[in-house]
Amino acid sequence: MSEATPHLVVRGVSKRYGPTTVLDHIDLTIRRGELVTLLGPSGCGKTTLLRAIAGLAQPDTGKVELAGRNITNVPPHKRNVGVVFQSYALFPHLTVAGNVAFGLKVRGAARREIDAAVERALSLVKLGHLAGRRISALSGGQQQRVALARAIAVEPDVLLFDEALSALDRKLREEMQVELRRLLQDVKATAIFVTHDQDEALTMSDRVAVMNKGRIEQLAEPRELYLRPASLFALNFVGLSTRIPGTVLAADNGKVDVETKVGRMSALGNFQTGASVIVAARPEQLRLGEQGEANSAAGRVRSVVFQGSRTLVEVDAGAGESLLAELSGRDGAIPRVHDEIRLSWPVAETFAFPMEVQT
Amino acid sequence: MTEAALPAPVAAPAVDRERLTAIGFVLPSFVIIAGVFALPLVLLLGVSIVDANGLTLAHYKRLLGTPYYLGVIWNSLRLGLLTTLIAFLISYPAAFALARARGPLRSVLLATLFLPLAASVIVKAFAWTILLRSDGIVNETLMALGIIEDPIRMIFTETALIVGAVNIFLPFMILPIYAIVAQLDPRYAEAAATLGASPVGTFFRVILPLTLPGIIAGVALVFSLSVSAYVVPTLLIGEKYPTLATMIAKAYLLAREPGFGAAAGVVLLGIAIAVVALSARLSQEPK
Amino acid sequence: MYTLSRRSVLKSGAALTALLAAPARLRAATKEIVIGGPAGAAKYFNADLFPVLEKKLDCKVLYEGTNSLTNLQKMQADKAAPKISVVIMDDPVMLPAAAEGLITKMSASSIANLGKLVDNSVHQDGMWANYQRPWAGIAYSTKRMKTAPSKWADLWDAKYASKVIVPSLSNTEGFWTLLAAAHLETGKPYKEAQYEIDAAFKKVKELKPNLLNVYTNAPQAINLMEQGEAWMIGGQFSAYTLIRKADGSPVDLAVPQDGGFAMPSGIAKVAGAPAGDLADAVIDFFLSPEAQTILADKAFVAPTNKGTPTPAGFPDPASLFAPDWAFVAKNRAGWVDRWSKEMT
Amino acid sequence: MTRAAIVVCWVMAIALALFLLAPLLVIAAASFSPTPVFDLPLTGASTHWYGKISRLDGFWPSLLLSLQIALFSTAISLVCGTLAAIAIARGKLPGAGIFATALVSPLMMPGLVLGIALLQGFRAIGFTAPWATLLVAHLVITLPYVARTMIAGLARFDFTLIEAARTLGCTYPGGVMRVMVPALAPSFLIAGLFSFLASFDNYPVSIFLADVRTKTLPIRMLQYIEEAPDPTLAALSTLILAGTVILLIVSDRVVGLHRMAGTSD
Repeated sequence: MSEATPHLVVRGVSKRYGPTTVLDHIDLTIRRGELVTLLGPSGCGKTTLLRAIAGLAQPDTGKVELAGRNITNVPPHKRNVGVVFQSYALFPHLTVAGNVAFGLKVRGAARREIDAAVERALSLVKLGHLAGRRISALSGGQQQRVALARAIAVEPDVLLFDEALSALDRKLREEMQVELRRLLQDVKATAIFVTHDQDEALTMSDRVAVMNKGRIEQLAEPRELYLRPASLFALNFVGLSTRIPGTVLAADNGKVDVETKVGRMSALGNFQTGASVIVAARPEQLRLGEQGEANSAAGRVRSVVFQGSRTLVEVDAGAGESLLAELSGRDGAIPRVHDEIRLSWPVAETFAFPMEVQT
Repeated sequence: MTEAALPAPVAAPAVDRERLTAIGFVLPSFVIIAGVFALPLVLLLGVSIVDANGLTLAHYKRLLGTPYYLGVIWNSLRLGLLTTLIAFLISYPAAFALARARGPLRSVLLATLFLPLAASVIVKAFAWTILLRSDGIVNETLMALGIIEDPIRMIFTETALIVGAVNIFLPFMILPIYAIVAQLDPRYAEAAATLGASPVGTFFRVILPLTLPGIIAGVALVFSLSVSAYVVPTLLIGEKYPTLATMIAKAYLLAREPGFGAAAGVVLLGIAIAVVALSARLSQEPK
Repeated sequence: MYTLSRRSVLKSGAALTALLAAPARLRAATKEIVIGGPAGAAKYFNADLFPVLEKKLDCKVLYEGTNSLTNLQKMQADKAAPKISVVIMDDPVMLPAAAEGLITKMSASSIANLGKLVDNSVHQDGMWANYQRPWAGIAYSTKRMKTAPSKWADLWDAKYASKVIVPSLSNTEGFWTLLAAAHLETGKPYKEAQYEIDAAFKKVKELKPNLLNVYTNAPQAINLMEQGEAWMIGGQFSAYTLIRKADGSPVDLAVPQDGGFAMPSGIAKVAGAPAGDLADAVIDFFLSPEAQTILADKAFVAPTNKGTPTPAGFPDPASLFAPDWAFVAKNRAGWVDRWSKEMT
Repeated sequence: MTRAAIVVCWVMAIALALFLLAPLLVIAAASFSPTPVFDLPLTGASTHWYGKISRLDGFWPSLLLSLQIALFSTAISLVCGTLAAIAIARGKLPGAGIFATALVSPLMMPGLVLGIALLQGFRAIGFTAPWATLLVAHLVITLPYVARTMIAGLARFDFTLIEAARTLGCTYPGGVMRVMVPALAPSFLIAGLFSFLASFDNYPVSIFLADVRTKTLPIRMLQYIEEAPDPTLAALSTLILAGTVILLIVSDRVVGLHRMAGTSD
């Protein structure tokens, strides 16, 4: 099978709990060896989708295919998936090695084979020296590695991570993100991560699926997701932005002119005249002073946050609107609080999104 | 893949699968309780509201309107509440010691908790007499220690009844609590302590809520058993402490008044269910 | 389900198999009969009486030894298909059994010995008969009391504070305390005093300081006396106390000068019982001099068959008072309530 | 825990052990009485009463019957009670609280009432086979212990463990057996022993359902007590206690009391 052929296919999967729609007709295709993140706020359905893939939740409609096999009605123990749970779900009555060996023992593997697989999996997560320990004697980070080794040991067709790093503290989590990605690429695993942490999503995955209210709003590579968000939700959920509401004055072939409270602006988007929209731009697109073919607005600096290589500047543009700019040292002097400044940004990096109806 | 393209507004599944599974799981027990226990229970209820002239509440009126019978109900309740309370106060700290014990010591301690369940109450009552009689081991010890000058009457007193009931029902309190404490990760307590909670605060905010399921189980078992005990009051205190259970036995077997006995049985069941359900409800409030 | 038990036994060893198989073989070979009666009597019935009976009638006796009131309850539930053929109970329990149609009349035509009993032994025109008369008096600890109590009033003696046990009115022998109290309070003979219940309760209340306990469980009471914690049990009877004495226990039974009481041990045929003819034969055997001689010897009871001599040392059966059990049975439940109200 | 709290716990545990053992020690000692009286102190020692046990009427069949009923009812109760407890603990069951209370309710009824009511109920529907009626009645007696203990045990159980086992290749029942049972070994052990001993020691319900050919050991024992309250009783109880000790040692070995969940060494 080449890497381009679909390895995991989710088609038309829906799931309701009583009156609530948790998954609303999800389509998702993942290639072999790909690392994909399901990103979204709690309650968006990402965990349910993961559980549907693992077989732990039965979808009401739709189907799931894995490695060319329709597994929609296959029980979890016959799906050959590996799951790393948020709580790790390590078996307290078994040792580290016992946990890692569990899946192989259940499959009735030969003892020698089990021993070799356990050793391999534990050395992969650098825990070979703790094989005989009890689970309760391990730290959180070590437990996370055991859970990973246990999932990998059975050589699953797909590895599923349910908020697997969220229980770790920040520093350890960031280390694990990098290490985990390297490890998964080494073993050429196909993996799906579920997370609500955008940094984790951007760091670890080949593609990110932003989920909201049971739907996938956008499925894209991290860079594209950041630069070309498909919806206001995707824009908001990943990264920071300046957002200004307004009304479309004129529309022309993928470009609109918008009247806002802080002046007229141009943005990319298809709308009808008179539509209510939000005009948005990423902070690093905003520059001090005027530029040609650019939108601009002026105001008084409200706050300046130094972040090492760059500085976040928030500007009060009047009429209740604010601008967010990320300036680096080479753009010249960093303004101070209360300075009156003007910011501008290219029209090509300005997006218009439909204003979400407040419900 | 045309079916995927269909704009299917997802139809609500007829029945929630998980709920269905849950119902399937309780079904066998439900059949046993509803089928085997509810059948006689309905008979009992039926018998309690009829007499020779048809439907009547006379049995209940007699039971709840006579001060003597109210005293009997109070005796049952008192036996149940005191036994449960004392058993809990002893069991709770001991369960922690048991959970900390290791190796053979733990096995021995666990064995001492199960072993008494294998001895018949009547034989244990014989043994208690030997211990508590006027020239028994307890009186002799107290006199040797100079705590009392003359032997005190201990057998067939309310104290003997409560001590005996605690002795007999105690394993049903400590073991469910122990099972929960043994599951507890010792780090819970440590984590709470490092967050600045004092040991007392830790206890009430962390340990107690975590062990509540065990306490509720222990209370449910011990109260149910002690409030309805028949042999225990009969052997340990005799007729001077009539309880609902002993009264029901007489109504059925001696007076041949099943209607009155059944009414007393219904009242007893009502009291027990109320107390057990209330204790479970109260302890769930703080969550 | 029996096959199941047998199968598991086969696996567990030859010794056990033999134990279970033996009665099964017997069952197949001979007729069986189930006799219900008090558990306490099982000892001398099984050891001394039934072997003779089984040999004589070529049958196998299965003895259901259970508290009479429990037996009555089970008989009532099994009324449609009785399991017990012959039942042995005290007269106060025979009364409701007869009233509820659980036992059936016997006649001298099929049970010859029925006509050979002493007066007042056949009740309700043959509904049941007394096959033995244990006598009741005051049981006492020979370890604690150098001399035997001589009269009922001794129970009330202030020097026996917390040393006396009496049976509950729920037990047949519980009535003796009430009867003795009525007799002491009114000064009348038993025959008249037995109806003076108010006087009896007045006197019984005075017994309170002396009472260690009021028993429903006889073995516990006997054990307390054997330990020496209780000195006397008012109203205990020969078929229990004297058997314990014969076993070597430090207890004895005294018959007060005021007169002892006759325990009412009845035997009856269960209505619609299986093995009806055999049931008649069994009852006839119980009433025969052969059986009664064995019982007198082993259970210390006075015989009721005129042809059986009363053994030496037994009180004169004529001197034993038998009360009006119908009166007792009718009022007993009320007295039990009154007792617990007034004595607590 | 603070040092003082630990000391209090240990004092309580030791006192409690002595308190529970005291009557059992008296029974064991009295079984060696040289006299026919169930009493202490002893004036000598004799094994006479042990010799009498095997000659007691119907002892072996009754022991066997009680063991059968206790084993069967415990096995069935463990399965049914655990399933019910899972449903209740997972919170997917409407009215779980009511059901939890209903499951204990047979314990609230005096055994005698339960026995009479079951007798009448069974007879009303023509159910008379003594062995089967005893088993069914004992299910009602043992199920509350199992259900109540397992509901408590499962309250702190992480059901993700079973999901993890399923994704690793276990069926649901396989996950329960391989993960839940060992992780909750103390609860299962306690539930099982409660149930076994409650059935093995039951008198008040059994007496109404047993017949002359089908008598459980407690019924026999009470019959012996009625015959004579002598030390045979103590000897018999001591033997049962010894049997229980063996049962406990075996379950300690088999279930592995020494390597229980949450108690790292």
